Amino acid sequence: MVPYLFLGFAGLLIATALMVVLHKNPVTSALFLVLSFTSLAGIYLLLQAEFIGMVQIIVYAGAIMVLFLFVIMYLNLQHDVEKGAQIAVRRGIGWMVGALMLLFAGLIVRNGGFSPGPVQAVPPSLEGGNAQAIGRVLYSRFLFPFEITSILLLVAMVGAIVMIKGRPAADGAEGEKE
Amino acid sequence: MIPVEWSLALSAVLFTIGVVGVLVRRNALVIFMSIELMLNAANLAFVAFARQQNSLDGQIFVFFVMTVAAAEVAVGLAIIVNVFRLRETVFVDEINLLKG
Amino acid sequence: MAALMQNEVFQVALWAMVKVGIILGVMLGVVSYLIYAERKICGHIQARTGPNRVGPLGLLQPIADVGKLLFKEEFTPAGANKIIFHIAPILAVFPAIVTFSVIPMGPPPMFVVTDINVGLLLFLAMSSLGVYGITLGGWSSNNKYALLGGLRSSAQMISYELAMGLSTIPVLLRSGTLSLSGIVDSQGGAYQIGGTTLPLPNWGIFHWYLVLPFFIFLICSFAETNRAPFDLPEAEGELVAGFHTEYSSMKWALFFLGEYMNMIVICSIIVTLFLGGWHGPGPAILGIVWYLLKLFALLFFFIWVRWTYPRLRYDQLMGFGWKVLLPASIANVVIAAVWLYWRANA
Amino acid sequence: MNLPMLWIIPALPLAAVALNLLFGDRLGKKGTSFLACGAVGLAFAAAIRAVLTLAARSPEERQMVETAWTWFRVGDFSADVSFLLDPLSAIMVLVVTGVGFLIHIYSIGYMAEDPSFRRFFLYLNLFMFAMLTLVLADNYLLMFVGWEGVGLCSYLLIGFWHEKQSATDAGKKAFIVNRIGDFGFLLGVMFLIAWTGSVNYERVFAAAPHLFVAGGSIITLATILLFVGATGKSAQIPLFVWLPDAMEGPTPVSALIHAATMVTAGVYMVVRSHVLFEMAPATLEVVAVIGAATALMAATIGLVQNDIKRVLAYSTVSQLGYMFFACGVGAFGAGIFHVMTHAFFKALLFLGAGSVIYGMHHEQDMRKMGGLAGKMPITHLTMLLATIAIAGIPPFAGFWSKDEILAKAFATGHYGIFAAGLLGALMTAFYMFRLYVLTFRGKPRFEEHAAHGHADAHGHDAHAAHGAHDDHGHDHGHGGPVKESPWSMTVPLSILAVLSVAGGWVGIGKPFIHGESWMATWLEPVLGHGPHMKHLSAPAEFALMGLSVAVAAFGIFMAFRAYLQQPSIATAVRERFAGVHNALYNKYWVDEFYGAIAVTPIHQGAMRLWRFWDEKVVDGTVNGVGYVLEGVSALLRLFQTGYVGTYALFIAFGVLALFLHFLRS
Repeated sequence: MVPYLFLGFAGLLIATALMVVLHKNPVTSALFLVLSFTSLAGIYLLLQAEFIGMVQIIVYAGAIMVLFLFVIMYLNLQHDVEKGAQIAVRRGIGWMVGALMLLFAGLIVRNGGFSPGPVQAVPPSLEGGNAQAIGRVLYSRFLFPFEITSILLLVAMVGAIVMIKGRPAADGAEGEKE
Repeated sequence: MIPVEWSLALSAVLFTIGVVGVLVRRNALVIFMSIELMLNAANLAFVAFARQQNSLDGQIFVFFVMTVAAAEVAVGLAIIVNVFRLRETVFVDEINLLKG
Repeated sequence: MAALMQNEVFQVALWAMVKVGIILGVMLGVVSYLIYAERKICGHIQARTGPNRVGPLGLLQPIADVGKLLFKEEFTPAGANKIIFHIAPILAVFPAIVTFSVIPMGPPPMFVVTDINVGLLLFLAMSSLGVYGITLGGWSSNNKYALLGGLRSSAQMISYELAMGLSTIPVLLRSGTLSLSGIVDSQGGAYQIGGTTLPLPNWGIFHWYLVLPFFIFLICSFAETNRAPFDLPEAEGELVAGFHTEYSSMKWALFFLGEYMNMIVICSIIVTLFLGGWHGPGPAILGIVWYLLKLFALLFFFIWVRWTYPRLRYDQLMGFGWKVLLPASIANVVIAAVWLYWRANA
Repeated sequence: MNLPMLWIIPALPLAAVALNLLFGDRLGKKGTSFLACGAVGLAFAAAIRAVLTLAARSPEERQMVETAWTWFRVGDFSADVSFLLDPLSAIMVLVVTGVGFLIHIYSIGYMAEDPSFRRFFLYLNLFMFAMLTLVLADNYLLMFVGWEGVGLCSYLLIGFWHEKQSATDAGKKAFIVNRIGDFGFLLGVMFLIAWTGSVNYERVFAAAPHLFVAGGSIITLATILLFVGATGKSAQIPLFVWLPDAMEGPTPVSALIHAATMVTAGVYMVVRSHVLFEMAPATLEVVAVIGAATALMAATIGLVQNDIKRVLAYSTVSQLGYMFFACGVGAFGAGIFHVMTHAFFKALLFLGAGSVIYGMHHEQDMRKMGGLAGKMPITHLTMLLATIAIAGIPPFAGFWSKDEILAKAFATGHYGIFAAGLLGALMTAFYMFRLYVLTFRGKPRFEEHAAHGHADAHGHDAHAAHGAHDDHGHDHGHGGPVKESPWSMTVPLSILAVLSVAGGWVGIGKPFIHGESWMATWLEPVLGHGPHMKHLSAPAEFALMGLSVAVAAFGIFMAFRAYLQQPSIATAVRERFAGVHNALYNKYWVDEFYGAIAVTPIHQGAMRLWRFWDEKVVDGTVNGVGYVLEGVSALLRLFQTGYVGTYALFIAFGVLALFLHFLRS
């Protein structure tokens, strides 16, 4: 049953991801992105990464995409107008690069051209669940990166607030100069 | 158990869609969303390898990538809002302040 | 067919389907009578009798209401984003139903649909998805009151989710698991302190470091379900009816359903985290009775609060969430962690 | 817990610093002073508790080491942040925290109207932290941290009124002169690391006898370098010039840092390293000679100064000289004893002077004082006690320590140094009573209700730049009646007065009691018996005491005669020996001499280097690189279209290239 579920989620994921790129309305794009993140969370569950799956929904769907929606609504964006020769050229190049990349990546995967490293003989202890196992590793071997991450978040938060608050007068002056 | 190649292929497709999105679209917000897609493709590969190697390190990496993504989105969206306030547009082909 | 019935996976799936069916059916009934209860209680609080015309004591009132809603006109405002306008009510109900699949209503595996080991995370994930229905409903209506209501509610829900998530951490520290039935398990037995047994159940709420999280969680629950005194999104005086101003008929009923289902879900979570879940005196089979008793008591409390307290001002609400609840819950996490660590090593 | 938590002693003032930094602006003056004094008071209590624990042990076990954490570890070498309490550091800790606490309380009154009240206590607490680290450290490196810390605080506090040019100059001077000494100290510590592989006192001292030849050149060099550090911090020849200028700081600072505690750090360091110094007799001779010379020279300068704080500053330099020559003749215990008594009476003198200055509305020129005895009775009485103490009249504190130093010098056969010390004692008695008479006796030489016009009054002063006013930000008027200071200032004065009288009794030794003095017994576990101390007979001791008392009494008599009864004598002497007076008044032109041989050449050399090397060579290279880069980047900028899409496309090409690479391999 698991492989079928995987295929189902994969199909949903690809379809929604394509819609993100193709749909002209940013709000719809964002909603499809939510859907694709959710199906990715499903795939994580199938890969026995329950904790990551849930965090995927909480962080991506619950926080990041809400932020995106807020910004889109705040900027009051409507359908994107995408016409003209320049955009057609760009679209052509983009799809070509994409096709090449997919081809190469497919070849690499098919040839086994990746070296995944040594496989550990003993699977990680799942006693107490995936979350506990991750916690054990996170708070021992990866404690320092974990703490650094908190500083990163703090900096990002301060940066975002400072940028959004801004100085209206200075902004206006700069805008007129150009 | 799902073969690791399946996940990798899916990851590759997802990544390519993200790349195409960045190259094709001109709305900064959609480009940003495409970048998130690429990050998620990388995450998927991490989780798949973690599963294959019986190791949790891959999942830890995903955890960190998510943190970075959250920070990136917060700052990136702030920049986009500021750019919009300045130039009244979110289309990246109308903004070239950094032209050399 | 017989072979299929022997298949273990199929059996599990079948059982799950049966449970889902039962829960869905019961939930819908419970919700409609919860609305009836609310109206009755509200009436008595305000020295009225409440609905009493349809059927004995007005008991058939919910059925009449549903009938009325079904036959009302489906109205879609001009300039609305139609697809999203239709999807939003569904999004409002969906997370509540999903969350219900992990709530242990009695000893597992009998009384829980699926006992996954990250149940609490699923609850948090779904409550974070709950924002979408309301935000999108408000935005797609193409109506400024609706938009303001939607934005208010999502800002409010995001703000209070933080304090809510943090206030569950002391519970997790105590139980050492994210599984909801595991959390309930850790609250079984009698309350022991320093080797002496007290005549108290071993519920979370009776441990001193979980008292503050309990109240924080309770307050955040009001905010998460958009109920008084945190019902800013539908502040009639300012916003007409908030995000569902433009909704009518069954779509409006779905929002309504979502709100009450969310209330049941969040009360169940409180029961699970702090009030000992299905634990109570008597045989294990009575578990579901105890669970329901606690749930209904909490629901009554929710209704009681709604008709007792006035609404907060918006800046007070945000200030309270960010400047009081969030620091308090962080402080409590630290205190509980230090205390538990000390006790474990003493 | 068995140990009395030594770390808490320096940690308390540090915590006060942190709290003051974080919340100081909300505390107000009351809160700030409570916080600062409370922290130091608690540190004092903690120190007492620790010392009591120490005293309860048997003499051989009186040593507590407490390692907080390992600071760093490089190969075999490691330095710990660890604290040592033994009888020697116990005395220092008690003096530092005790006197420091009193001075903190005093500062509440003295600084009450200063707008930078909070900053003052911030620095003061930071100083306490650094000083306690210095005395409690159990290795040279941590001591050096404290050493630099007190230097920094000294600089900050001298330049506390930084809007005044002379104050900032004095601060910079103190800092730079101290740097020279610190450099020597650091070199000495490196020397020890290189030879013994450790900075820990115990290990260094244990290793020293095996590694060094007693009297050999290596140990002599190392100790000389350490002593250079001591001369900087403790204001000895040739690095004493900063201390008199340091009087630009607020008076409590002068009392705490530049009299009672920080300047004695050099003495403490020498005593702490006595094992090394005792192995280098040549260094000890140098220490003794420099100490005696400083004692004598500073005393002569002190004879003619008119600024009340300056007289005290030169007196401090002179007294520090005594401590050093005590160390130089091998009487380390006597040196530390004098550190302690000096802390009491010199802190008291400075605080009393501060009280006078406060009462006189920031007048520091003694020629404009006089007759204050009746107006400021408590200040007068306490100052008198302190003056008697420093002059060396029994049974006051100063007598016991000074006499012990002189006796030890005599006993070890350093007759020249003994004579210098005796002469210094005579002058000390004279200039201190000159100060006392000019300030408190005679007729008032000021008008109580008139404005002072102080700027003009000091115009003729050769040191107008270092002029006498620390009146910044004080809003209370310059006129007004002269009256006694508030209780927060007089109470510390009174306590210190008691200590100035009785503080020396712990050192009453041989001729009076049977056996060694209490002080010597206490220090014995650290200092040992002193290898080459031969004891004088009781009659000889009494004769020496009589001599020094007689000398002091003669100095006092001269002062009263020349400044109270017949002022004409002072004038006559001044005119008779105008040349000598001029030399003394201008402090032997040492500052000018240093300016000519060091400051100016360095300045001019730097100017030349700047003109040639910086402007031509360095700038030329930089500009050349710039021009090249400009040319190259003009080409490269063609790739910078400014459109995100272009960049993304380039990245995508890069990714494709990477993929190709993977495909090929």
